[in-house]
Amino acid sequence: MLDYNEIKKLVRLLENSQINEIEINDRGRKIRLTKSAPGNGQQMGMMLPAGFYHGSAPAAPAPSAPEAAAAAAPAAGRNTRQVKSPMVGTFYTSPSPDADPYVQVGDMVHKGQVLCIVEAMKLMNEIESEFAGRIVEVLVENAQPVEFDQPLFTLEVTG
Amino acid sequence: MLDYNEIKKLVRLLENSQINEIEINDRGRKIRLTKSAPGNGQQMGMMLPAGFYHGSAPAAPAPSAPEAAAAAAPAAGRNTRQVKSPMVGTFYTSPSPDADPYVQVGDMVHKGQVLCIVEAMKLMNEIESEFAGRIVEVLVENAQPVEFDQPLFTLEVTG
Amino acid sequence: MFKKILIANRGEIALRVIRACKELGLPTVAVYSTVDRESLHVFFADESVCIGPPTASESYLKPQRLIAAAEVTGADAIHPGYGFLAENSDFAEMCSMHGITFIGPRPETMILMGDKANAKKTMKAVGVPVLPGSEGVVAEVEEARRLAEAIGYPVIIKASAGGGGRGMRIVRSVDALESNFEMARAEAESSFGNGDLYIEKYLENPRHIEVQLLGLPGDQVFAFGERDCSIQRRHQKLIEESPSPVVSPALRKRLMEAAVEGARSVGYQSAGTIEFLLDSSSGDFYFMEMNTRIQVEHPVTELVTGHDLVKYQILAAAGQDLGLKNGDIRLKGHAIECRINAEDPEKNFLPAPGKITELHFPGGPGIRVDSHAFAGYSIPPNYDSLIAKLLSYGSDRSEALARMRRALDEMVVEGVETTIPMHKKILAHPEFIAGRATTGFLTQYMK
Amino acid sequence: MFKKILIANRGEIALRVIRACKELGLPTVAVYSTVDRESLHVFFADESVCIGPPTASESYLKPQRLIAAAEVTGADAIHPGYGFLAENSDFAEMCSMHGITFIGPRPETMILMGDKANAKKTMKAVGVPVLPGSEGVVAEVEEARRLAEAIGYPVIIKASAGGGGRGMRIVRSVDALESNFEMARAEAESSFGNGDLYIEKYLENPRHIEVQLLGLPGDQVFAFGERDCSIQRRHQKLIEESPSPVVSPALRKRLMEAAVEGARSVGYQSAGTIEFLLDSSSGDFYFMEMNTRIQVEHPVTELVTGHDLVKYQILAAAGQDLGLKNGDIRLKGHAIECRINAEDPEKNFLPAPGKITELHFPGGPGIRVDSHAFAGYSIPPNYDSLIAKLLSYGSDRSEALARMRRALDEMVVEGVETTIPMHKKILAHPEFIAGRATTGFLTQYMK
Repeated sequence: MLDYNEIKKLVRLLENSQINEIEINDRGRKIRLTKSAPGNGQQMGMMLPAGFYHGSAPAAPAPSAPEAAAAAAPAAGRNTRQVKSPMVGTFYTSPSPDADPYVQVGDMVHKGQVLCIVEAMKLMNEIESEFAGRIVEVLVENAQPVEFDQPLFTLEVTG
Repeated sequence: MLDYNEIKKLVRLLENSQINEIEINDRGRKIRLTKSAPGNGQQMGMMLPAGFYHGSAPAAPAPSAPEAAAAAAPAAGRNTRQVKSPMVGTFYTSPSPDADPYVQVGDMVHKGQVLCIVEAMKLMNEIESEFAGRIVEVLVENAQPVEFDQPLFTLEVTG
Repeated sequence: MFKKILIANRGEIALRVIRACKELGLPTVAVYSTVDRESLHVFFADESVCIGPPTASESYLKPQRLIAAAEVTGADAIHPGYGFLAENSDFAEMCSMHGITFIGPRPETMILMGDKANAKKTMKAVGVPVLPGSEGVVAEVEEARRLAEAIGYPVIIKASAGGGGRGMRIVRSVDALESNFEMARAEAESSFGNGDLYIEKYLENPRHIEVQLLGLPGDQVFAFGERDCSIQRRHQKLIEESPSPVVSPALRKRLMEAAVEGARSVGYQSAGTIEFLLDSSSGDFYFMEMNTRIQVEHPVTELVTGHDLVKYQILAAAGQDLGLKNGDIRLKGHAIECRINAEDPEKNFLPAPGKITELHFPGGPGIRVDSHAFAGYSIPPNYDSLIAKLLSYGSDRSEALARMRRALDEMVVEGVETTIPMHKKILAHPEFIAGRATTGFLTQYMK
Repeated sequence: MFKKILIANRGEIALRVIRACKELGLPTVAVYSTVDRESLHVFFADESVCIGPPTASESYLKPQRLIAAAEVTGADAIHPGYGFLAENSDFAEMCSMHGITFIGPRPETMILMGDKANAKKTMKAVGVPVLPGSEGVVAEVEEARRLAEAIGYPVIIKASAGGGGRGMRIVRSVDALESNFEMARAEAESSFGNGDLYIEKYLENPRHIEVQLLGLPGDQVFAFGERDCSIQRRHQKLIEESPSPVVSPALRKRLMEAAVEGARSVGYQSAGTIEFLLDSSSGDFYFMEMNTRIQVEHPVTELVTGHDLVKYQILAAAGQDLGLKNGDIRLKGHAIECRINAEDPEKNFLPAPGKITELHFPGGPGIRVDSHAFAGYSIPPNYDSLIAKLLSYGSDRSEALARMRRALDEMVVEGVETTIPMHKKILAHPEFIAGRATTGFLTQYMK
């Protein structure tokens, strides 16, 4: 009935709409999707009564699929894009514990500018911005693990 | 996708329509339903590529569920009703092998008239018509096994 | 060998018998009520016959219709499964009158063991321990006192006409006997209009231990170890395991000997079970009743012994020599069964019929699933609520429990409420894990 | 014991390892490529980490990403499953450099056995029979003649640079040697620009027999009986069984001794398999190769021995004493595995990725299903086509086959084509039923 793909369709529908919430009640199955208010950093949540996509999967301490999928949605507003992690590792906002963060919300960045570090296997990998714009949101906290393809920053693209 | 209930809906749809065949091709799944021409005694058949409702159930030599369901459809025309078997047993059109059949197609019968015998456990059970009318079709051949609820005759109800 | 077997049942046990027949190369006939038309047992059988409306009394409980179905399909044997007509001696006799083999014990045995008082008397006569108590009504307190002294405290005073706990008193010492006797009589009078009382030994939280038996021609009776079915809710078994965590090899030997002796004394044929109440502190056990059929929980025994009990039933009924020797039956490892019922533990275990919208069975090592359910199956409200038997097997009890836990985590049933959450709670409970759960477990710990 | 285990794999084997960990009470980390986000191994693990895009070389085959995933989740051991990095000694070494236990043999053993020529030489040195043949290139017909005489006909002439059957000639007698030698050389020249040839003993339709091994500290190597994997299509196993219908107790003893000696000589640790070709007419067998990992078909052995090989791998890697004694390993009954692949036998076994719209697993006695599939699961086109391992166990081969047949009948997979119809054909074939099927079976009989 409500399989993952159908839920995904609903997520997309909600993403591409001006509304904030969809709630469906279908013969004992319930799903509620909520979109956060623009820019407040909250994430979309999913609720399923049971089954593979929630009930039988214990909450993953590491970033889990639904969270990642949810975070992949634009935080709202037009012309925003995300910078995603190209690898598994640990996210650092600054080159060293004492240093200032590379970037903060509100900063203008140019294409190729270093935004953060992802450390994997003791190697510090500088992550550069793929486009010019303004930092709208930093999606991961300092020193947290990140997985492949996990969104790290939301940028409002300029020009 | 095409679950049993949906197929059932299609069967009912076809039953209550003037058309004879429905064929659906849906992303690799195929279903074809054929209705017999009015009154020629053929039964509706179902074709499904695989799955519980056909593929994994070997064709039952005894009257099988789909056949019974199919026979339950009116043979066409208005005002027809069916006389069904109230028990499991063997259907006989006449009281003894040498005797004439109780009724034949075209005969007018009154309510309570004996139409046939269903033998179960060596007992001959006379089956009476529940209503007055004309025999339109004899649905089972002489000396064949019948199951509970299996249609035996189609009558055109008079009055 | 039989030409064709009709299975006079539905649900998972019908499927179980069909599986055995298929593996033996025997053609099968399924019967079904109109509401069971879409059932797996109908799809998996070679032939099927609709025998009546949903009401069991007009279909699965109607001997005539089953015999007629066997006659029109040419089936020469009927397997009754459990429930419905499985312990109906009239049906067994009717089969034999129509030249059809009833796969089960002889009708005489069914009659004898079907009467609880007669069964108890028969067992007592051959030395199988029965719960000590009065032979009939106890009229006077003085007689009650003498009996209680002989039986040993605690005893239970019960109303002959009783039920539902009324007119029932547990007495733990002689001081409390007289007052309780009088109170019980008053309660019995007012509740049932009949003050007759009787006395029996009272077991505090006994274990329910049963012995799987198979009777073969020539007075051979084989015992296939015990099952511990102490986890019950209102006398409905929920979890069964083998071996029992409280049965030592010495106790097992005594249990098997008593059960074999009891079954042999009545010339028992086919598969059957003798149920005992076990006082696990003293190791004393008492005959409760005999089930003259295959039981829901038989797979537990199949897993630990490696023997296929349903095939044995069929082969023995067909007069085949199973070539069984007593040394062939050994318990190895540990097995446990959780009954997955469509019922809502939150609503006092109310059966919850409905449509199963999604279904995923667990798999991997040591897991067996016996189920007639599938995604899209509608559980009719007319019959019992069992939708799957989930079994795990391990080299020891701790492995079997660990497997069951992860299997319960893997299992997905959507559309209806089930007993899965309750099983998870039981399997996580220290008392159950320690093997200390008695028949009082659910009321004591699972409020 | 390990704190947490990362499973560097996907599909059914990832699930198999997670099940073992859950039963041992060990927390698990699943890794997945973006296309596997909705997989069961991700849902059943305690944690999960996305490690890359669908392309295996950028995800499951990328050692750095797996090590990084272990580091961010705090996993102190990695189980590699089979395939992907399971036989990659560099990965094993990288694990140890990062303080992570690689659950498998030592890297040196992987390197040694990974080189087929070295492996053969090593085995030959300790007396394990290898296929007789030239040590290297055979330059002259005369040398070929001498070798063939010594080996015994038939022999096979192969191009050193060869492959795909070109430059390959089977020679059954000395008369045909010279002409075939020259033809093979010409074919090799024209096909590969290199006329180098070598000679080996040719076995007509051998059986593929493999021995399951477990190496433990202190040079202890245990053999868990053999598996017969003769039913293959282009060297892809399709059906495996244990015991082999052609291996007598005496031959089994010789096979086990050879395998144990071979594994012990290289100080083998963890689970592994030595594969032999068996000439079932003579009873001669020859070392083919060693697989230094758990294999797809390991459950067949688990069913007949009652031992959990994946748990043993984990426990042994953690330095736990398994308390195994040689007498503990006995084969009982018979097990068979059918690999259910999403491929179309009508279209030359082309993998058939797609969405499984309906799925129903068989159940009942003696059935085990190892599968990561579920109704609604989309099989990605990026990896192998195995969607389920269907296993049956019976008290003997005939019962195991009967169970498998009825289980294949019960199994429903809709939305994709599978190998189920082909398995049904094989299980109905008189040659297979008689236990006479060799590696040539599919080409001979299943055209």
